[in-house]
Parts: sequence; C-alpha cells; structure tokens
Amino acid sequence: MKEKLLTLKEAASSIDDHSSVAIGGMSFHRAPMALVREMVKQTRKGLTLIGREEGLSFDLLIGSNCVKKALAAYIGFENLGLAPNFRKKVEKGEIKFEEHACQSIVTGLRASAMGLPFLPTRGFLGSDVMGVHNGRDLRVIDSPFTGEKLVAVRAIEPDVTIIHAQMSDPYGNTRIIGQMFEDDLMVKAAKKVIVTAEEIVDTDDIRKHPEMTAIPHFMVDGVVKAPKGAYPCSCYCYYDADMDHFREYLDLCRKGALDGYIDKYVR
Amino acid sequence: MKEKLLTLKEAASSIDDHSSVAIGGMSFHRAPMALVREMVKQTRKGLTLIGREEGLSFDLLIGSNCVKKALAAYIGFENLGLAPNFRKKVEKGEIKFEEHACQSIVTGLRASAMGLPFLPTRGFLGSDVMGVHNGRDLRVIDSPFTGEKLVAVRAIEPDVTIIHAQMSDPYGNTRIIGQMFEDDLMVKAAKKVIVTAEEIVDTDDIRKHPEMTAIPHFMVDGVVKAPKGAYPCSCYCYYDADMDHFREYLDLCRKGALDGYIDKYVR
Amino acid sequence: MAIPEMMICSMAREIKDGEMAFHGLASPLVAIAMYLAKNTHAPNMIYSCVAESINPLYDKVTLSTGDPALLRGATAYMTIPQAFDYAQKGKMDVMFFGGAQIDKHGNTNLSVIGDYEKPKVRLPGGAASAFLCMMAGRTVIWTTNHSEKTMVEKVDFITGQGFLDGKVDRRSLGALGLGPSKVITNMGVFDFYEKGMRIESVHPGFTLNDVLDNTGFELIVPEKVEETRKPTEKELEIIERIDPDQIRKVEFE
Amino acid sequence: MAIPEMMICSMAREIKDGEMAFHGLASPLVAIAMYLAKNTHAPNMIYSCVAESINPLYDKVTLSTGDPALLRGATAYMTIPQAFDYAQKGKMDVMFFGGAQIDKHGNTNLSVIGDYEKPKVRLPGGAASAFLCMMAGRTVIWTTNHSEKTMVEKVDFITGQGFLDGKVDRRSLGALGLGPSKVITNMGVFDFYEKGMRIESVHPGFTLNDVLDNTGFELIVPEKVEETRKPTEKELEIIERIDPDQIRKVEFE
Repeated sequence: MKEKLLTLKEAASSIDDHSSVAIGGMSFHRAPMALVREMVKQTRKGLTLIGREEGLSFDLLIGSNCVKKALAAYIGFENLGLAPNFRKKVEKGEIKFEEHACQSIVTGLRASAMGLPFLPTRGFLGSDVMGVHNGRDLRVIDSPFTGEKLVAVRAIEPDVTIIHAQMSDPYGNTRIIGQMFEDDLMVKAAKKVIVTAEEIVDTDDIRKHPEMTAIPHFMVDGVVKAPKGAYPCSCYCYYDADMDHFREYLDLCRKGALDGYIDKYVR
Repeated sequence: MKEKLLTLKEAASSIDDHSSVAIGGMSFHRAPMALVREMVKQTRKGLTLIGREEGLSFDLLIGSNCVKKALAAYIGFENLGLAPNFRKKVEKGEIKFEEHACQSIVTGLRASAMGLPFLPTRGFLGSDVMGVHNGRDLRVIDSPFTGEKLVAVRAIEPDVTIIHAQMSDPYGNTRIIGQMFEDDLMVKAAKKVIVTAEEIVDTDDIRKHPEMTAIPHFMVDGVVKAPKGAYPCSCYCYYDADMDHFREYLDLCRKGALDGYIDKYVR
Repeated sequence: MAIPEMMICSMAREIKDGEMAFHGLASPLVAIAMYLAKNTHAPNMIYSCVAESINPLYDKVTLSTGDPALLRGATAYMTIPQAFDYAQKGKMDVMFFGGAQIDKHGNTNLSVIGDYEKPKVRLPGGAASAFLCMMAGRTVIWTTNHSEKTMVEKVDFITGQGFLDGKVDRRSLGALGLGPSKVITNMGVFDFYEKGMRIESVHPGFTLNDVLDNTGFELIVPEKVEETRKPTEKELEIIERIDPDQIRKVEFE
Repeated sequence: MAIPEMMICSMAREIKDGEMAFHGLASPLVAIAMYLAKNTHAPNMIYSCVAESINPLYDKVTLSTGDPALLRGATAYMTIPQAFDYAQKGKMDVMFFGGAQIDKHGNTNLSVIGDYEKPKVRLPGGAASAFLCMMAGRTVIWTTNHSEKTMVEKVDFITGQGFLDGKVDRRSLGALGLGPSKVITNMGVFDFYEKGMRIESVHPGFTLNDVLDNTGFELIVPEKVEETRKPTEKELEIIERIDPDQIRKVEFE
C-alpha cells in the first residue's frame, strides 16, 4: 500500500478547474467543508458539482464563482431556508442547474460504480424532470424481456470525488461511521478520490474490523487529516451540526455579504 | 413488529413443492443445512434451486429427488471433488441445470432486489454459457446512450429464500457476521424469506447496533432458532466447516449409499 | 387554534398500522406525525427516512430531519439506495411531500416558479419526488401556506407527479402507486374525487370561504363540510414529548 | 521435483507489484501463490478473493479457499458483487482459472465433457469464468493434470473465454482485458504467440517430449526451450510457512 497523505492545500490544488466534482455528505451532515473552503480560497473555476441533497458545500462554491454547473436533486438548507447563492445564480442565468431526482443521481452513480454506461430505473415519467434532461442523461427504454417502459440513466462519472470521513489510515482505508449518504457510490464512481478524515489511524486498527472499512485503500488517491473537517456540518459520533453557523451564513448572504462570511471563515 | 418464530418443521412445510428456492451461504460455508435436512425429511418435490457457488445443500436436495431444476455458477465440493448427485442426475438427464456465471446470478438477484425486470452486465459474449440461456434469461442489448453491446440479465425472483444467520430477533431483524455471500440480495429478491439463526436475541440488542442488521424485520416471513443450523458448513465466529463430515458424505454417495447418509444424519 | 398539531395529527392518521412510511429532508411535521402514528394507532408501522434509519428511538425531533442522530436505537440501517430499491418493488406504502405549488390534480412543484431556464424563483428541487411519487403506494402532500399562490390551477413545473392532466392513467406511465391520497394544509384536509381535489375537512378557526378564497382553482365542495378532528390530549402530549423545542412551528415562521 | 511448489512460484511470478489479483474457490495453489507474491516481489499487490476479503492476514491456507477465516486481519471486506463491479471497471488485473479442458486458444471448460444437454461428465460449472475472463486485465490458466484429455484442440464447451477461435478480436465482444497470458501446468509454463499456445518453459523432471506427447494439439516450440526457474529457498520457506498442512498437494492426489 502507498502512503497518500496530503495537506488540505495540496488536496485542493489537485482538483483541476473545469473538472466535475462529487461532494459527499448530505444537507447539514458530513460534507467535506474544510476542503471545500480551501477550494474557495484557491478560487477554483468552472467546476461541475454533483450531489444528491446538498446545502452549504454547494451554495458556498456557487456563491464564490467556482461553479458553472450543478447536478443535484435538492440544494437548500431544509427549514432554515432556500440556498441563497444557488438561487440567485440560477435566477440570473449565471450557472446551469440540471435538476435530477434523488434516484437518478443514485442510479447514475451506481452505474459508474458498477462500470456500466447506464442503469435502468422506474418512475420519472410524467415529471418535467425528464424534460430537463431531454434524452441526454435520462431516456425512456423498453425493458428487453418484459417490454415495460423504464428510464435509462446515463452513468455519472465524476472527475473527482471528495468526502469527509471519521477515520482513514495513511493509505486510504476509510471508515465511515453512521450514515453513508452515497459517499461509497461517489467514490466508486469517480476517476479520482480525496478523503478528508477526522483522524488518521494505524492500519493495524483498520485490520481489527475489516467490515468497518467503507472504502478500501486502492480506491483512494489522497488522504487529508482534517479534524473538524465537516464543520459546520455534523460528523456523526464527533460533533453535531452548528445551526447558528448556518443561520449566520444565510443572514450574511441574504444581505449580500458573502464576502464577509468568506473573510471570517474561509481566508 | 410481528413475531415470526417457527419450528424447523413448520418452516420446511411452508415451502411449497414446485417452488423456486434460493439457498444462502457458499460452498462449505453458512448454508442453512438444518432447514435443508428438514426439507429432505419432508420429501419436498419439484423444486428449482437458485444459488451462486453451492455444495452440500444443492447436492443433498438433488440426490434426495427434491429438485427438478437448478440455476448456479458452480456446484461442487472444491478440492474434495465433484458433487456426486448433481453430476449423476444431470448426466442421466433427471434434472435440468441452467448454468450461469457468478455475475449473472448476482445480476439477476440484484435486479429483483431492486424491483427491476432486468439489469445489464458486461462479459459473457463468446462463452457458451450464453447459448445455455438462448436469449431467455441472458440477452444481448445495445446500451441506450453509448451503443455498446451489453448483456441484459432477467431478474431472478425466488419464491422463497432460505438463509442461516448468526442472530435474529423474533421479528426477523437479522445479523450476519462476516461474509454476506449475497444472502442479502437473495432475501431482497425473494417473495418469501425464512431465516434460521444460531441465536434468537432481544430487539434491544439489535437496537444497540442498527448498522449490524443485515436484514430488516419487514423482509422476513419466518424465523427459526437453529443452533448449529449450518453444520457441517461453517458459521463464522461460531464453528468451522467439518471437512470429515463432507468426506463421509462424498464417500457414501460415491458408493451409492446416500440413503445411509440420510438415515444417519437426516431422519 | 394550534395548526401545527392539527396538521401533524391529520398526517398521522394517513398512516395505517403495518405500513412503511418515509420522510425526507425539511420534514419535521412529517417526522413528528410518523412518531405519533407509531406511538398511537400504528405501533407496527415501519418508520423509514432520509436519515437511512429504520424505526429510530430518538428522544426529540431534530431541525434537520436527515440528522445522523436518527440512527440511534434504530432496528436497522438502510441506505437511501436500498430504501429506493424497496420502493421500486412497490413496498413503500406512504410518502409525504411538500409542495411550493400544488395543483388541482395533485401535482407538486419544488423546482421553479416561472420558466425552468429563466426562473422567477429557483426552488430547492424535488429531491425524491419524480421517483417516489410514482413508486409509493400513495403520497400525502402538504403545505403550511395555503394561498392562491400555492394552491394553483396548474403547477409551473411538475416535479412530483400527481394525477398529471387528470386524464392519463398513471399506470400507463409505470406508476406502482395510486398517487396523492390527501393534501394537508394549514387550512384543511383535501382528498381527490374523480381526480379533482375535494374538501374533506376544514380546520377549526377557518371557514369554508377562507379555504375557497385562498385556493387558486375550483375545489369540489361536498354536501357537508366536516371540521377536522382536533388533536386529543394524548396526541398533544406525545407531540410535546417528541418536540419540546417546538421545531414544528419553524415552517410557520 | 516438487511440482506444486514449481506451479505456485510460476503463478506468483505472474502478479506484478501494485496489481489486484483475485482467486476463487478450489484454488489453494493460487491462494498460496498470491500470498507468496505479496511476501516477496509484490508487497503492494491487492489480494482479493471469493472469501470477500482484501489483504487478509491469515496464518495458513485453508482447504476451502472461500473460508470465512480469510476475513481475519483483512484491510477491508469487499463482497463478491462489489468485487465484480470493480472488475467491470477494468480494474482487476489478474485472475486465475482452472480448466478441466484447456484448448490451444486458451479457452477453458469447467462445464461439461460431451454435449451440454446430455453430458458424459457434468463438471461443477465455471463460477465467475464467463464474466471475469473478459473483464480481468489478463487471466492465468492452470491445470495439475497436463494430458491429452485436458490440453485439447478445442474445448467441448467454452466456459471461460480465451482467444475463442483465435481470429475474433476479443474487444469486439466487449472484453476489457487481454485474455490468457499464461497457462501453468504440472509440466510447464506456456504463453500465447499470435494467439497460438507456445512453450515458455518446461519444469525440471520433464522433457520437451513429455510435454508434446501429453498435449492434444500442436504447441509452438521456441528455438530454445527454457527450464522453469526452480523455487528459491526463501520461496519454499514462505510456502511451507503458509501451508504447513500441505494443502497444496490435494489437487495432485
């Protein structure tokens, strides 16, 4: 096994402008926020973001002009409100949003994780979400044996997947405790993978419970030690989401003061 | 949650003659042998067996005239030798064997577990395994986006799946320790599920580690307390495979004395 | 009148014992309703949710209904892909969806107000809607903002499929489920009659005219308009127990 | 000469450092070879196997190469479906397959001797062959019974794809991998030259004529036939350490 330890700075630099980036976690939970902040600091450009149900990670990158396109089924802050930068940039036509439903994100990632160009799913017909994709990424097919109408979902293969986990060894053997949130699928689907972790542990510890290794080392290209690396999102068994931080973010953004937030928390 | 405790006898009786039965475990490991023996005792007839890499469970049911057809990728006893009854019955034309490769069993079960009529896979082309299925269960398709040739695998939906696990609560919340061997897929793919378990544990214990529940209660129709229920197969963390028992079985069968084995171990 | 509790109890009543119900993000009312159902008339319901948890034993509802804490004390961990697989087998009975717009055929919009490419308001997106609205045995739709802007003749964008144009057979589009069974708003409860939306009951504190005046399409009015059954003392007690922080009120602010 | 050790060492040499190799059931020679490679020239190889285990730290090889004990001390648990997904991405480098029949184009038969519907001998079945022979970067084929009955002009049934008729481009059939790179028997090591099977080396104790007499088709004989390199002391020591019970000899009985 090869050691893959990187600094946050090195990890963010290794993500090319104009690449597609899948971001782990969900809503207020276990997004790789330290790495996202470093990407903002390094002013990545032209990214395509991929996720299912997303919040701050997407909104901050979008607000910071790092993004040209986003694929997701939900971008918001649950009952704290709409995602202010996502909303503004889409309304102004400054970014493109390809709306998916959760299942088409899941199915596209699964296809890529399985090494297949597509996978079928049920549902979708009758929803205008089909029209958004206009046959490009979602297409009606006839099931080969039964003739049923199904929807083929094109494989989603991110250039890079970034996730935050509770533990990794220096080689990338990664434990995710609690909810997986498709981080495993994003990893398996991607061309390149960066894991930030609360703790770097010994491989001997990993070997005590192989069944807890959510991601085997050979799927990982870079490992970053990042304590509190999901903050202000929660990291199960380590810390809860800081709802006041999210409220502050939303207040500042609604006032047009994203820069103030970035000065305070990112630079 | 509904209590689902059954005796071995009740469980075996609930499996109809002429039904299709997926059997958990693999090779010498964690097959639900106690329930299989009870099925032999009750002289089930006309079963279609479904599995990936199988040994005694299949060979004993086949030898005992319970089976009309089998789907699998391997039926044997590894380096102890060929499966004597499987071999004899196929050579005599007394049962039908639809040879799969592991991946088509996995893919067919996955399709059914996902509620889909088929799933695609790569591979298979050029192998005579394709000809065995003659377009019925494996069929060449064009991938909708890329035009690549793939193989569609028809969903495999067993009437009943039987597995042996280390622990279950009375409602069917089931823990499988160590290798899964697609038992989870077999369960999710099936119309009806019976779990035999080394131990019946309290739901309070299950709730301490929800992430260890391999099979949630609502997928299970019957739970049987069956200590040593995989024997002579291994049951990880409980007992190893008894290779001498397998050797005895093979010796007796090769001598044409399967009845002797059944008298000794089944009746 | 305590509208959040009224809505919660109305939602809870939509869950039958033994059924599997699912809630998504931003759904504290639904989470509380599911908890309430499980602790009253539906002890054998299967609580499943976007927090990938089955039958959690949590102490109190969380502001984020995807909170990892919901895993504590659960009988099983079930990932979203696994839950969707199960739904795709036709085994998810009830799903609850909010709508920024809800139309007379029970279609919901969580995507855009205005044109998709040049929206007036970009909403968060429909999450699981386009899939689960066709897979779930039935859907229950809710809004805490019953107004002409929310309850519209025709949604700007069909994110979640209801009865579509009111004519097409959902099954011909591959639906496994029946579609919307109820719409629960801050003013009342509505069902569907020959694919039109019909008043089932009006919450205490509102009149029939309040409802009609705030609805952007013609509702079917039954001969006798019932008053929504008020929460019982026991129901209120359970709601208070699981939601001491009053998270149920957030959506009304 | 110690043929099992000779075969094991020949197999081990087929694994390059950093590669992912996979073994199936009934494969103690392969399991030992993978262990040997990892403990000599290929410390960074990825050991994966039908026991759903990555890089196990087992004490000794088991008679069943799917034994759950192989999970102990592993760096990860990886189910068979997951391993196949990974193979389907073209990321499994080497797979080892036995063959009851092996033909001159490297096709293998583990299904039937005779006709499929009315077989003379019903063999156990090809396990992962029909899939992995096309997915793995390359396959290494082995038999412990080099004879005219095993090494045949044309297999009765193509379970595992080699170069098929020797003419078709495997890629046109969706192959991600190159096909068989070596055939390792109790008599020698063989490679493929312009899709024909060629002698690479003959094990000490056998002559070229032994090999030719026991092969049911015409082998390509190079100008100089090498002798297979003998196991080193260190290799023998490692083999003995991981296989004190001499399980490597079972297949020769």
